[in-house]
Amino acid sequence: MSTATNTAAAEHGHSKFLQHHFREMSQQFEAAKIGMWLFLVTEVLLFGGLFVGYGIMHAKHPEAFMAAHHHLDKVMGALNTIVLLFSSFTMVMAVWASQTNRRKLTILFLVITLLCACTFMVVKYFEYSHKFHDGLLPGKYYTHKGDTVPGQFMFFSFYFMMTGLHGIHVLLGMMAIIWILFRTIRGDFSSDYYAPVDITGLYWHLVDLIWIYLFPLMYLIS
Amino acid sequence: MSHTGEHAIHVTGPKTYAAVLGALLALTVITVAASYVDFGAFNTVVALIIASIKGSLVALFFMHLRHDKFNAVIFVGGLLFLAVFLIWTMFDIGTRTTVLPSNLKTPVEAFPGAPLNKPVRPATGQPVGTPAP
Amino acid sequence: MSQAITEHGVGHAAHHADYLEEPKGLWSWLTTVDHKRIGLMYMWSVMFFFLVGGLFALLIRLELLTPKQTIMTAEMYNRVFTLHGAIMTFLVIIPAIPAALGNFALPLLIGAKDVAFPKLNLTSLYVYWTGAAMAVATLALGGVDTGWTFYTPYSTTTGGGVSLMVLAAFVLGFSSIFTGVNFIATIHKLRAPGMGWFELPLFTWGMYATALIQILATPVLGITLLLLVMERVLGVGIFDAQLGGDPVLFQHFFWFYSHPAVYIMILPAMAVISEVIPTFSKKTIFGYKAIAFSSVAIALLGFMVWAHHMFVAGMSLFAGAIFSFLTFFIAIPSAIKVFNWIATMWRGSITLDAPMLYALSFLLIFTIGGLTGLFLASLSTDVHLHDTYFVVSHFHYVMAGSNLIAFLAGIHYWWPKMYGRMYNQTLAAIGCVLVFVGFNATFLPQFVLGSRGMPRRYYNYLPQFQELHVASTVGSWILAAGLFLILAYLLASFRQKKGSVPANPWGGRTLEWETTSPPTMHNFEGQPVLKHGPYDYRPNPAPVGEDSH
Amino acid sequence: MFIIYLTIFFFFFNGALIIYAVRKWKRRSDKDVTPHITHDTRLELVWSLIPLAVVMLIFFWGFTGYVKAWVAPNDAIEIVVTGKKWVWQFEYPDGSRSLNDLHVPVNRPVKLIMHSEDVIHSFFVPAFRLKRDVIPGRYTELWFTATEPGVQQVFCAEYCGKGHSDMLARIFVDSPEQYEIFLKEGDEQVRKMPLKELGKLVYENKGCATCHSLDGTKGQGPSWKGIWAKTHKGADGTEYTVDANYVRQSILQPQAVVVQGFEPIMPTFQGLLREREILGVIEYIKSLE
Ligand code: HEA
Ligand code: HEA
Ligand code: HEC
Ligand code: CUA
Ligand SMILES: [Cu+2]
Repeated sequence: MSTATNTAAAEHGHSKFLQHHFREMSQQFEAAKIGMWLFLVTEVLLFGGLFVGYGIMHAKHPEAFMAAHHHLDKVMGALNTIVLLFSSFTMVMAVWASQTNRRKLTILFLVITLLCACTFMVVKYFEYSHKFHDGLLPGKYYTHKGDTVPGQFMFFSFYFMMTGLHGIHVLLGMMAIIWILFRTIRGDFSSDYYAPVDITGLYWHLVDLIWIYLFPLMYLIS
Repeated sequence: MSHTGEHAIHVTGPKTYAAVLGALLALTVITVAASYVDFGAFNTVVALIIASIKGSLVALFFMHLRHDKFNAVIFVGGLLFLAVFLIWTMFDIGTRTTVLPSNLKTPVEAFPGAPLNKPVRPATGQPVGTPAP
Repeated sequence: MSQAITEHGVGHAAHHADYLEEPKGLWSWLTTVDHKRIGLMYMWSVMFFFLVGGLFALLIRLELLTPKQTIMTAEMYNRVFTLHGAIMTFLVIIPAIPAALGNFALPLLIGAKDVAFPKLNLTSLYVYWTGAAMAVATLALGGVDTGWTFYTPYSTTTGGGVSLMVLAAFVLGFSSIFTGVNFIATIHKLRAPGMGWFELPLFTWGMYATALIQILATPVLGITLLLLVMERVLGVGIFDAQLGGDPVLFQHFFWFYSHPAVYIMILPAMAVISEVIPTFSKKTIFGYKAIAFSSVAIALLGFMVWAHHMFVAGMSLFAGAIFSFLTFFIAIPSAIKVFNWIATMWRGSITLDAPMLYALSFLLIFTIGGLTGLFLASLSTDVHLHDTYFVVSHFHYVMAGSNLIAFLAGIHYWWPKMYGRMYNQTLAAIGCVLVFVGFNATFLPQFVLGSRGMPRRYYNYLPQFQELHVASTVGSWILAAGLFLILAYLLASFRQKKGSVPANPWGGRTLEWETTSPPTMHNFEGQPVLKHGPYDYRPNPAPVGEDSH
Repeated sequence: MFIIYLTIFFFFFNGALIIYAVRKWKRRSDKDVTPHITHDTRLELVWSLIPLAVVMLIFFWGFTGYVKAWVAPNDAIEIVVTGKKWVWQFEYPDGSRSLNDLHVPVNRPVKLIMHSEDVIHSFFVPAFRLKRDVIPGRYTELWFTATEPGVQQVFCAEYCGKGHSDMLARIFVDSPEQYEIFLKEGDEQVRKMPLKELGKLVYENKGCATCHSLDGTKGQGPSWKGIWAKTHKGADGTEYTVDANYVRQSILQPQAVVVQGFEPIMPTFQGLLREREILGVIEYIKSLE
């Protein structure tokens, strides 16, 4: 925050979280939300590029993609879907709790969300190590033997790029949640100021939203 | 006037959220179940429709777009441009015709393992086209 | 006449030190979150890279003086033009107006204290520097020889620092996204009270449209470049025909960003011109809404035409027709703007101060550059002109000629506001003429070259093309002389005492002229309140809301 | 041609526009008060609709021209073009090939079927206003009818690395008689080439290299190293000497004598090699010690 004299804000005795260039908290909150949504749009288009690439390559090599997706474990995928959906729920509950001044509940829900995220990563770890073991790796590292349809490596190129990028987002989201958790414990948030919880929530839901599409495209195609 | 500007903020209660979670989980079960049923060409379509319903639920309720018209416009706008990207690209990719020469084999067959990895023969002659007058 | 009456009145501004002074020290600059300081740091970085890119350009021109080897080898030449193109696009022209002038002027223009997310703004600057450092570091890895378009499969097979350069462009994309996010949130939420959408200065509209593109297009560039790196590192296959991919798909991905990106370059230029022309015509802007909406129209339409770069890349007939058809529509909003500017000058009271001279050069050059774009948009002519010097000349007319001249117009326009000092007007006029003449001497011959079939990215060329190449090279020297002159007198203005220019040297009506030159850290004393429209030059301006522009 | 009209039209259009604008700048006065004109919808419509009409016209021109250039007539001579760093290779319907020199008869439609062996190139003939990218893994095509005999320049217009600006070729538009000669005896480059080099060219370009090595290793066919004047055993036990007649026979009727230890899989090259090329192969084999 700026050290320079902060006339307007200081005079009117606003919340200490009001930055000097905003007139009031609602303005700051709405700006933060717009900013976050714009950022989410960039995320959508970032992943969107991969989805478009996936779609086109799928259309080009349908048999290869079909054959390759059988190497994925639907049960694991569904499990992870459920875990993420649940974490989305606890996240929104955390936002609600913080919105309504329930600090303890906020902490509780954030912790559950984090645990779900960890579960997700652990399941992913098992899936990945299984693929590594079978040589189902992207591009030139694909060493799986016994394919009947050529070109299955392409599916795994996308599998790893898409789930990998998604995994990175999960990790980033976890860091954001830890930060929010820390600030909640410190007692920063109240019904007057909970924008960081809210926008972290938005981010987390987007990560979930992307997985909602990844799951059928990767695990369920036929 | 409160500093949080209530006009934009609707506090949705835990009950709604729980109901949405229930719906999401149910849809997940349905989509997995549906993957065992064969809808022919529509398999992917069915899966994507279910995914879109789930996505809308998350966006509308968890992300509060139901009450947040402006940001909904931003988000949907983003999706529209993604659609432009996909559809316009398909204008090309989806409508190319393959030219097959009558006096040459089919195009390079294109997967590792297939006999395409033939060594590229070294170029002969010098690449020194002499300019036309 | 004052557009706004501030809470404390203008006279009291002297109580506070200006933003250049307070706080002091290098560290305070490096950690500042003040939009004006960030804008200036961006501006000097951009100028520095413009100098670097320009020196590479001079090397290119020198090499092309003779049909065979002149000063460097073919490999070297390929690296030089790639670096020239990459530096000029990613490091110079994309941040030039939005990040430098936009950061400086936008909050002032709408009466805000800062942009919505000042820390993000500073982050964007550091991201930019990181990207720039990475781009320069590729030199150590043996340079990059792919051309700035990074077409596969050449870019996936050639050696050198391609991956690093591509990652640099990826990183730079984020700095551009951050700026865009910041501007949109700022424009929505931080306008001065009373400033409705149609009291926004047109510069703001231009920035808004630009930011839309930055947000919607840049992430796709990001993923494209990541895919390219993946292709190089892992061989994922999507762009590799040998592995069942499609090399032309890369071009779709690339141009989905890079065509809209050309409007990231031109919209801010148009935004600057829309400020300069009314100020120096002392007349209200003609067709405010038309100009405002045409910016947005260009931004949105710009997303639907990208494959006009690929007419000969083996696209289907159907796709070619659609893309050509849509491309032509962009000409309409551009035409509207050009005619509205001319109409603004019509019956005005025009003073030819330096910023106006640049703005007029812009008008002329953009007309040529834009209309030659239509040749390229037309299917059968593009078949001949694609990848010739005609294209090179077209895009220099719109990028170097239009955007950078608008950048110069903006620098000259806001320089007194930035530094509270004025440059020498005579030298400025000479500089502008030199740049205008030099520019045309450099690039007009290239149109002829291109229409005669001289392909671009050619190191050796046929002797019959030599005369025109020599003309072009000589032109580039005139151009360089003009630019160095500009740099020199701008620097020379620092010898003046600060504050030696009035707050409003040009008699402009927008909010930034209401505060002191240079402004204080908080831009205005108190919150400015809008009293009349941005371009109201009547002796008794109408209050906001009633026919205000 | 159409393009030229368009160009002229536009240069004049540009010019008029600029002069028009310049005239306006002259209207400079230092009056203080300016008229307050905010907009004029009618005027603005005019200058939106006129450009709209103009661009639609250009689109239409460009489009029809493009469509005309799209579909080749059925009787076109099909020539396969291969681009690779940094040469152009042409393969004629009779299987003969040439490098960097393309011969076409005058007044006959020619269809080029193009692909690349490495990166993207682009086949550009300024004189014909033609250009199309040459892409790995896919065929693109291009057609034209040359109407005047002469030599035309071909450029590579898609950046392809170090030799990009040297990746030139020429199109020889031959009169019907010249074209006949070319078909029988090859182009000038081939006609002037020493026999031994021609043999090497044949070895590399006509597919001999896929089965015959030069270093003694056994491929699908026997290596050519050091076989000249040696005596070999055929599959049926008969002995023979590798001389000019035998080599000629092996090329034209490979199954007549099959070398011991090999399958009779060598295809006949009857009609695919010109007489001089066979002589070239003989010379070439002779030279391989
Ligand atoms: C600032 C950047 C900028 C801008 C603004 C433009 C503007 C336009 N460009 Fe350009 N373009 C580039 C930068 C830009 N371009 C670059 C960098 C490349 C090459 C990249 C590479 O390959 O390396 C390129 C290449 C390029 C091509 C591909 C050529 C090829 O490779 O084959 C095409 C084809 O359609 C094209 C078209 C256009 C059109 C129709 C416009 C229109 O927006 C122009 C609209 C403007 C006007 C029309 C003028 C104003 C109007 C009037 C004065 C009124 C009168 C008008 C009428 C009567 C119609 N451009
Ligand atoms: C913003 C974009 C931009 C700018 C400004 C320029 C500026 C110039 N370019 Fe650039 N050029 C490109 C973008 C740009 N170019 C791109 C994208 C390519 C394609 C690359 C590719 O094919 O991959 C290209 C390619 C290209 C070629 C074609 C190479 C080829 O195809 O073989 C040529 C050849 O003449 C050329 C020449 C020039 C010249 C003479 C200038 C001159 O205008 C330069 C003049 C500048 C100076 C001499 C420096 C002086 C500066 C100062 C003193 C700093 C002071 C600062 C201020 C006053 C603000 N350029
Ligand atoms: C499909 C594989 C194949 C190709 C292509 C091929 N050859 Fe052969 N060639 C063989 C085989 C197998 C033999 C041995 C059996 C035989 O003589 O038929 C052979 C034998 C020969 C011999 C006799 C060698 C000896 O040691 O007696 C000559 C000479 C020869 N080929 C020339 C050519 C020339 C010239 C070409 C190209 C224009 C060519 N071949 C292309 C498979 C091939
Ligand atoms: Cu081949 Cu350029
Ligand atoms: Cu474009």
